[in-house]
Amino acid sequence: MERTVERDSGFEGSGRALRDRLTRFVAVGEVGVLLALIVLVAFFYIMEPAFLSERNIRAILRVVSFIGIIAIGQTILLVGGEFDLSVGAVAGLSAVCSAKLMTALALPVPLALLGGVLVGAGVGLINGLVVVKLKIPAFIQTLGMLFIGQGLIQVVTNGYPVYPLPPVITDIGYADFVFGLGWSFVFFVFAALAADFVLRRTVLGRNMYATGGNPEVARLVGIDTAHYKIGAFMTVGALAAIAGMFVMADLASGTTSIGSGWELNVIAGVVVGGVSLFGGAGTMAGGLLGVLLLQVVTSGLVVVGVNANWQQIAVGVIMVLAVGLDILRRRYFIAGSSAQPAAAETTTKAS
Amino acid sequence: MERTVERDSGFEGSGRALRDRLTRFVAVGEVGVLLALIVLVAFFYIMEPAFLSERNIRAILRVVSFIGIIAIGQTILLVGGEFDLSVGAVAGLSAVCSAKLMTALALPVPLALLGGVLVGAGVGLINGLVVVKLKIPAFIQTLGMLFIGQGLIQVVTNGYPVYPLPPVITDIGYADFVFGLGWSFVFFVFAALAADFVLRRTVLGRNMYATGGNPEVARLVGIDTAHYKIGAFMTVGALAAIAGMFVMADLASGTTSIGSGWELNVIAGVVVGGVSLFGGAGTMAGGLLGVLLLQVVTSGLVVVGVNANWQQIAVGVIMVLAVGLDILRRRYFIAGSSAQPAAAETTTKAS
Amino acid sequence: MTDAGVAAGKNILWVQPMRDHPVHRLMQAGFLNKCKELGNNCEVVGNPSATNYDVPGSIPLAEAAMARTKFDAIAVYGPGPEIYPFIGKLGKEGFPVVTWHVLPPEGSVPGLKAATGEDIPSAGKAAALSMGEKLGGKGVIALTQGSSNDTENVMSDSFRKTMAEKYPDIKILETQMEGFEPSAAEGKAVALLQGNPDVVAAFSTTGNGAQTWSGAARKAERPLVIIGMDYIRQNLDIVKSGAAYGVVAQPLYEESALTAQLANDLAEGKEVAYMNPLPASVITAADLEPYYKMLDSAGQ
Amino acid sequence: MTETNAAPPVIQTRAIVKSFAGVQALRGVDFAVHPGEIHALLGQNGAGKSTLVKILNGVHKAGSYSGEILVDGRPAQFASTSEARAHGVGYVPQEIEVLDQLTVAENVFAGHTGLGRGPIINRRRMEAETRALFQELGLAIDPRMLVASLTSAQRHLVMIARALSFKPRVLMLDEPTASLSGVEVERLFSVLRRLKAQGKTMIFITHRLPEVLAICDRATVLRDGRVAAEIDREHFDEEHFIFAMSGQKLQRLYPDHVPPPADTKPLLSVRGLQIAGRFGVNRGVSDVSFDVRPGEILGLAGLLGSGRTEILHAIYGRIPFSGRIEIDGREVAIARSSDARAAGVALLTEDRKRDGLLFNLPVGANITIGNLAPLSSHGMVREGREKSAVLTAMRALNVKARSPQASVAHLSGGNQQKLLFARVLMSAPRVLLLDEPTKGVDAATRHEIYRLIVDLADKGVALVVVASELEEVIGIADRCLVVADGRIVDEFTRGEGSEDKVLRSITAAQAEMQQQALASAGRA
Ligand SMILES: Nc1ncnc2c1ncn2[C@@H]1O[C@H](COP(=O)(O)OP(=O)(O)OP(=O)(O)O)[C@@H](O)[C@H]1O
Ligand SMILES: Nc1ncnc2c1ncn2[C@@H]1O[C@H](COP(=O)(O)OP(=O)(O)OP(=O)(O)O)[C@@H](O)[C@H]1O
Ligand SMILES: [Mg+2]
Ligand SMILES: [Mg+2]
Repeated sequence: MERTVERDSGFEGSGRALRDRLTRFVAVGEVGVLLALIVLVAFFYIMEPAFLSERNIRAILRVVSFIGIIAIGQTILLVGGEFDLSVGAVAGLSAVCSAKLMTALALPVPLALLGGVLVGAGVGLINGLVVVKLKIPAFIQTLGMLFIGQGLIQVVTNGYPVYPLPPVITDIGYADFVFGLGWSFVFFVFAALAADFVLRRTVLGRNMYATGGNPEVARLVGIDTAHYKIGAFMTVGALAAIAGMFVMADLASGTTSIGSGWELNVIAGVVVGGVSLFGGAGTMAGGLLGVLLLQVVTSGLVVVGVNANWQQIAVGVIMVLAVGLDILRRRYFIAGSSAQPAAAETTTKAS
Repeated sequence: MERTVERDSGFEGSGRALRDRLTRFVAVGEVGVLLALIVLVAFFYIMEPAFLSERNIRAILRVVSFIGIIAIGQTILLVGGEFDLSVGAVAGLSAVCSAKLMTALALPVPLALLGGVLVGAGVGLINGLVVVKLKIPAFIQTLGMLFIGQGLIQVVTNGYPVYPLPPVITDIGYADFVFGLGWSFVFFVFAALAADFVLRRTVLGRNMYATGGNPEVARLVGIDTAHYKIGAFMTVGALAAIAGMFVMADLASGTTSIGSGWELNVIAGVVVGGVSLFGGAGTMAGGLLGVLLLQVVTSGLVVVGVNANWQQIAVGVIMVLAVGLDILRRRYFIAGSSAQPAAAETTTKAS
Repeated sequence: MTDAGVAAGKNILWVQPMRDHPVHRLMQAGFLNKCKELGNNCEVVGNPSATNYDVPGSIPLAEAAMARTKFDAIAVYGPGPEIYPFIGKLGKEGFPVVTWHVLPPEGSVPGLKAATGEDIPSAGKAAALSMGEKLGGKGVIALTQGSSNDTENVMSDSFRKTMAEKYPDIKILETQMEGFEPSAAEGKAVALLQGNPDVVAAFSTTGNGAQTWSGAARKAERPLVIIGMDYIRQNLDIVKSGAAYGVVAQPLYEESALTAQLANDLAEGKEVAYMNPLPASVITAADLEPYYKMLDSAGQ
Repeated sequence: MTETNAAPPVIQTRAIVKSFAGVQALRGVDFAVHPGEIHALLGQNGAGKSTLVKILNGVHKAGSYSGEILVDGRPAQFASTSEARAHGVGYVPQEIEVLDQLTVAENVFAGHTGLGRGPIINRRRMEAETRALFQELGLAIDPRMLVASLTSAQRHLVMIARALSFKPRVLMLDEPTASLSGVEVERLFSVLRRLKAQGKTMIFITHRLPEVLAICDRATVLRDGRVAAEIDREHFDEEHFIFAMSGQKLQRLYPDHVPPPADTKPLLSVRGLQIAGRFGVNRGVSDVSFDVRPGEILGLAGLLGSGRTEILHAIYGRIPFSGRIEIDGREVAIARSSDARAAGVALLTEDRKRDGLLFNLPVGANITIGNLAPLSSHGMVREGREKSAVLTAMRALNVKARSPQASVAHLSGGNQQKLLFARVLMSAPRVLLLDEPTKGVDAATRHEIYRLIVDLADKGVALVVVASELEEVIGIADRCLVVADGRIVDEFTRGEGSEDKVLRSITAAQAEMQQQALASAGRA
């Protein structure tokens, strides 16, 4: 909101202040998905008050913290104009690699975890180099990497979960020092705040928007787009690795199915939150709200007791409706206002 | 080639004829993936002559005919600037719906099959309307539809395969009148030829390229882009339905798993074949060669006896390499040639 | 894995879609170990995925292997009718075909020579009886499946049926789908517990179920009587620690080994019985030792 | 040429040769720019001006061409645009390149949003500096607006501000005035003069020769990738330029045209046209009415953002409006472009990159798109017919492309413009709306386009022409409407008008409107 108020100072100092201010608030990019989220939470709560029970909230936040960690990276990468379909496989691969390092190779746990992160960042580096230097479309490269990663998981584990893991891993997974949530949540929150700050307030972040928005311009003004893209790929790889290892800690086992299917979930979440698939637009807050929204829906449908067969249908419908709501908001609230240019929501998204 | 030679007649009539002609051949868009395909086939054949055994070729062509039928639609849709992630679910849904129609409702088989096609086209219509009229990104809408379709499959079947089916279905599935291949292959070949013709030679096809290239411009020159996009969505839906029902006939059972996971396979195939994810570029031949290439790789790796764990890794790597080869071809053969501008492949793709 | 032509033994093919699913991998291990032990050449084919059960995608891979190697017997994973035409085709070509995990009645699948596996309805029944007794005949049970497939459907149905017959006071909630991604499954289970405060027990028909439910019970701080599937080491540990009540000891490893044996016998031209059911009992904390031993000896 | 300065040239090239996949764009260019001068780079479309400037900016990287670049007499190699900028070179590209999703301020300071004060952005300061830059350029745009909502002329000015924000020593402007009208051009010139006074050096590319006379100190003329002439200020003369550029003598600039008799029934009538304004961009259009008779050339004169483009777009069904549009005296319902086309209306858009060219299709298909009906039978494109139609159109407009199969992305700007003209003409329109028809077109071709416009009028087509160069509208139009802030404020016929008169009526209208606004504010 701070940002919204800031904008008041300039240009027009006319009357209609409250209405304008309201319109401006509604014009903020994240408001669409936030609104949808609030509607959904209210609906589920009315249907079944247990939806807002501490435990359910905690369970939702826990899952969101895993996917959310990846979503942070994916949002950055999407802003930079690329995307990564291999995140699920990278999460799984890093988890089983670090698990193997701490069991089969008996490395100290911190080293093994570092190894996991390096695997993730390394895969990201490869993705980035291939996309940027060899000009292979990200879709192909990261889909290929998804297959490669899934294959490597099988090679590393031979199909068996890596189990048992050293007790300290279980301790990490079982910790619950913040509102019953543990390390993964804390990491998620700090990473999200940092990433949001970087994207909104730093030269690095704005250059990332330029890179994704129009690489031609970015090059003209001397932004090294190759570095930015490779860096974003590495970030998403490292964050996927961290998310994978948190899941591993949570399960106390290096299971081969960690991360399976996440690639589409993560992208779906951030896109629902208004991050553009085509680069250069979207915010961290939006992307993460989108991920939260999808988790709220999945969980809420179970809580209110929707038949399993219909749950998936409802998820699909709600996903589309949430984005539809956002589009309606833009069309009516913003286009109809006298105070805001038609594309204002993107302004704020990008500011 | 015909197209390539034809181009000789006009404008430039200089010397260097053979070299130019060769370069022009290499400049044709499909040559990249064709080359990769030939290299792979040769490699697998040398490693294990059984790769080119009738049995294996037939098995490859059979499954390619299923996925290929969908790929035809997906290529058209991609040319028109959109894409559809729900094809797998639509294939499955149409199959189980028609299966239910012919068993539970005891409708005559042709009617039940028609019902299946209508389901597919109907889903396509919804996708198209939502994307075009409500401006919801195709990624969100069709991913939502993927979930909805998967849910509906469960609702329709309650999780149990629809079995047994009327014997005529089994007969369709077992038919083997062309080189041991049956109706699905015949349909695939005719549909592919027709679609190729439409894209390359007709006003409809040209307008589809314009729609995908820049919808704003297309509208300005009087093309009803909404109709084109909706039509393409319906085509891909109907073709997915047909593919799903062919699979059903092949399996003699309306199984809930028909089409699961195909969405990415199909897109991966056509993109490997040079069809652009961003619309307006690519050919039918290229897209289908890409799908064939992926299947050749998966089957070839089994034939030459690569360890199962490494197969998927190899698929990922080869997929990326195939596209890389195409990019190299463009860079060296075309940019270096005196006769062809750097983007000639797009020229031909679109002509 | 393929050393066709090197060893002198029989060539045996194992066809299993969704090849990389952890439970499928366990079955493949049982097969490969036994098969080698018998001196055969063994090969596994199937679409490489942990989530997509893609039969049309797996058949060409089997065909590819058959194009190269003359197999003496083929084992085909057969949980549903979609694979029957393929079995029939193989039978017509003269291959002896064995299936496992489900037991289709003799003669119902053309071309099928033998079948082995747990008797799924009886496993579901055993789970119901064991849980009903533990609950003292009353309470509410949550029931989850990994996905909707024949094996799990049949197991759930028989569980429900037995419960309704033997413990009519026990209520079972509608079936929910866990999926195969562990953290998402756990989130769903917690949501289910929140929506249903009276749930006192949970039965899951998928291999991850014991982990899913014990994790959910811990996070929701709700003591539950949990029965899951499969005696992998982590599940045994969970039962041992008291976080779950028991697991259905699906004889995954044994049935696969038996499949290898049956295929071998058929390849050698021996007569085998068509039906080869295996017991699937519910094991609880008291019965764990032999299973730990079995895992130790399998090097897991 | 004599060396007038003792100091070495700021920028000098030696024997630059550059070819693209068989096209020789530059065939050995020796070019020198001296400190403190504004140096015009002239040449016909496709002569190689943009290519040369791109080489000097590192857009075409060192190694992709042969020859030598000297900066201050020392050899330099630019492997990227940032290296060029490190040498103090600034660049405004010919085509509009902006970041649509970012704010104006972020576009101006793209790449150095930190203003050199560390990694964290101070938005207020950035916006203040943007405002300061805009003040010089006479731009009243809120720095916090999204660039997506700007008009193409405004975007162009944002690009100029962006180049200035880097405080270059040598500034290269590739047709910066192509979409500006007189007032904006004058403002830009005063900025350039100020920079010159500060000792900065500029390379200025334009096809508007009077501008060269107005501001440049020296000129280099390129022809077919070679330097055809270097001309000092004392020898400046339009005729001389044109001869150097094309090897031809200057023809009389505007061809004669006799307007249809005043009592001819109008072909196009616009009544009470109303278009909603967009915040911060323009005030929309209110109550615009006019008639165009068959064979008449109607000009719309006005300043940037006055609403001329919008009027054309409304008639063509591209933006929503209220009011009546009549063709042949009958009202036609125009909800989208295809309705307008069906009524025989055609539009040439002003932004060829955004809503003109189809980069995925080759030259030929770009011309025939939307016009395939007569070139096809039963829905099938007749390739022979299409090809000959394309070749005819290309020849008629002298489109310089290697073949109908060539990619449009690599045509020079002027040739792209001609290609779009060919497309519009192929539909054989009865009413032709031309938005900046000569944008980026060289003097010789410009004459051809005027000729074409007159020919079309002679054939009975009703034309509406918008051009930002006042002199051009006045010269070509039979009748001219002056548009200011979305209203028609004046009208005159051929021979009555002058640039001064137009500007005066605009100023008067604006003053009146201001008065009204003040009055209504006072009442409130
Ligand atoms: N990237 C490219 N690939 C291929 N050919 C190119 C490329 N860029 C320019 N050309 C060709 O080089 C020649 C010179 O083009 P250039 O853009 O420098 O002309 P120009 O003098 O700027 O013309 P205009 O006044 O129309 O802008 C043209 O024939 C053009 O087609
Ligand atoms: N209400 C609107 N909705 C959508 N697009 C609009 C609207 N108003 C203007 N535009 C678009 O903005 C662009 C330019 O507008 P405008 O006519 O104000 O600018 P200009 O070309 O600089 O000035 P002039 O009108 O004097 O030519 C055009 O592409 C027009 O279609
Ligand atoms: Mg140029
Ligand atoms: Mg204009």
